[in-house]
Amino acid sequence: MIKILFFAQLRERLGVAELTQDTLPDTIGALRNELSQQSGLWAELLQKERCLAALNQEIVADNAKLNSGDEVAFFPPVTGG
Amino acid sequence: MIKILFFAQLRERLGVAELTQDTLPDTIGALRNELSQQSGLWAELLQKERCLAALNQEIVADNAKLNSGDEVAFFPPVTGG
Amino acid sequence: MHQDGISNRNIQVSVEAEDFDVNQEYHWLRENQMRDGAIVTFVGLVRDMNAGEKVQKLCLEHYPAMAFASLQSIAKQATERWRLGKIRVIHRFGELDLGDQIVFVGVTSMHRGDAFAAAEFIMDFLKTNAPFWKKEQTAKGSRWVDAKQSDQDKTASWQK
Amino acid sequence: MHQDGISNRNIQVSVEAEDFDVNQEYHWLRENQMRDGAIVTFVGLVRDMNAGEKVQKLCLEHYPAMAFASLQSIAKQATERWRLGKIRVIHRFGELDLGDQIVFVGVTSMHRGDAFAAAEFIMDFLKTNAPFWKKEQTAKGSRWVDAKQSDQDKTASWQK
Repeated sequence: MIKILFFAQLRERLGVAELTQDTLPDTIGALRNELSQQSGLWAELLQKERCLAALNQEIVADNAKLNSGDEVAFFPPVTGG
Repeated sequence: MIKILFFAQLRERLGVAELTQDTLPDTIGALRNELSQQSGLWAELLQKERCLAALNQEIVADNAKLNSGDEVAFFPPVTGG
Repeated sequence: MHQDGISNRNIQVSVEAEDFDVNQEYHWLRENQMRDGAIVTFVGLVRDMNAGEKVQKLCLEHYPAMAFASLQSIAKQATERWRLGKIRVIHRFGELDLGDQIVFVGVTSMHRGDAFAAAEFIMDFLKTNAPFWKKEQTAKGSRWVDAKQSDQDKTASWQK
Repeated sequence: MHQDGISNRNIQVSVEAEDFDVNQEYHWLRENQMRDGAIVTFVGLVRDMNAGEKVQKLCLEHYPAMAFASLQSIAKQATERWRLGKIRVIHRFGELDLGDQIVFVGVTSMHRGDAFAAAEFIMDFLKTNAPFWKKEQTAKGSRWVDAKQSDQDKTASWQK
């Protein structure tokens, strides 16, 4: 099982802040592809160019491996400070 | 007439903080040479390499021209901040 | 790269809704240390204009579990590059008004160059790596702030 | 080079024996302006060690007529290089104890990079151009502090 979080524009436009899923894709990239198949909107918002991914609270590249119990987050480029 | 000020090590080792003189050398460099003739100590302390000169409160090079009424200051490299 | 023996007690990070008091933070940076002659602080405030629009309010969303860890990690990276004494990082979240304080970074060092570099490094990495997102309220409604390429470039320039 | 319309009211320079209050200076930098989102401050303190000797006290001599003009001129040069809002520079003179505040530089700007650069520029030029001289008291007696080549190099690096 993995937990998936969404923030900012992603959270608002997808209408979901958090979801859990039982299937376990190999990598962040595989998870991104899987989620993108839900609709054109998901595909658009999860594009690698405009959507960062964090694995267990650390920004990672798409080849990062997933394990059961992981917390994944998708979000747009950050704008704090 | 010009006013000449000395600061920090120069003031302490020369034993003089301020003097006025009526003769008017052409330039800061000429004044430096003139003063240096007073003694070996003056010559040592006024060496261009270790003694900055300010003319009317602005650091200048030795070719700066002197005029009557000017305030000249000689001091070691600054160490504030 | 400088490996410093800076203790965890000397790196303080906070992620909070409440406002902070610069005076109190400055006193913490100054107290109980006689070694560091240089203290650099940065404060970021809510500006009245952004991208040509008058801003009325700001809402800062964050990823709580990651925000603290991310700021802590950035501060630690700074201690690996420069010899620092104390580091203080505060980032607020939630609703903010015009002129409100958003972020504080304070760094002490024996050398002013190190203190300046470390404070700017922390801000630059915070801007591109810490999970905070600004939503501005303007007369035309609210909008998410766009990330700036110039911020990406600044972070990249430290990696040269 | 940026030619800025910064008014004289927004450049405040002081040369004084009295201690300063960082909180008060920070509030002046922050008040009556909504444009500048970045405030960088630097404070220099009397350190306990210098050139391998334990320092007990410091005496700062200065050239009164020139010190103020010199700091004012350095601040003005900063406004010609970066777009700044407010600048505050304070330099103390006279007898100082261990840990005492010596110098304050505060700068506001719309952009953090400009605020950091301007504050560091002002400190670097102050270090090599403002007429102040430190005399340290140590267990072995008192001695004038030597100027550092690294400070000369820093100032020179801005002129590239």
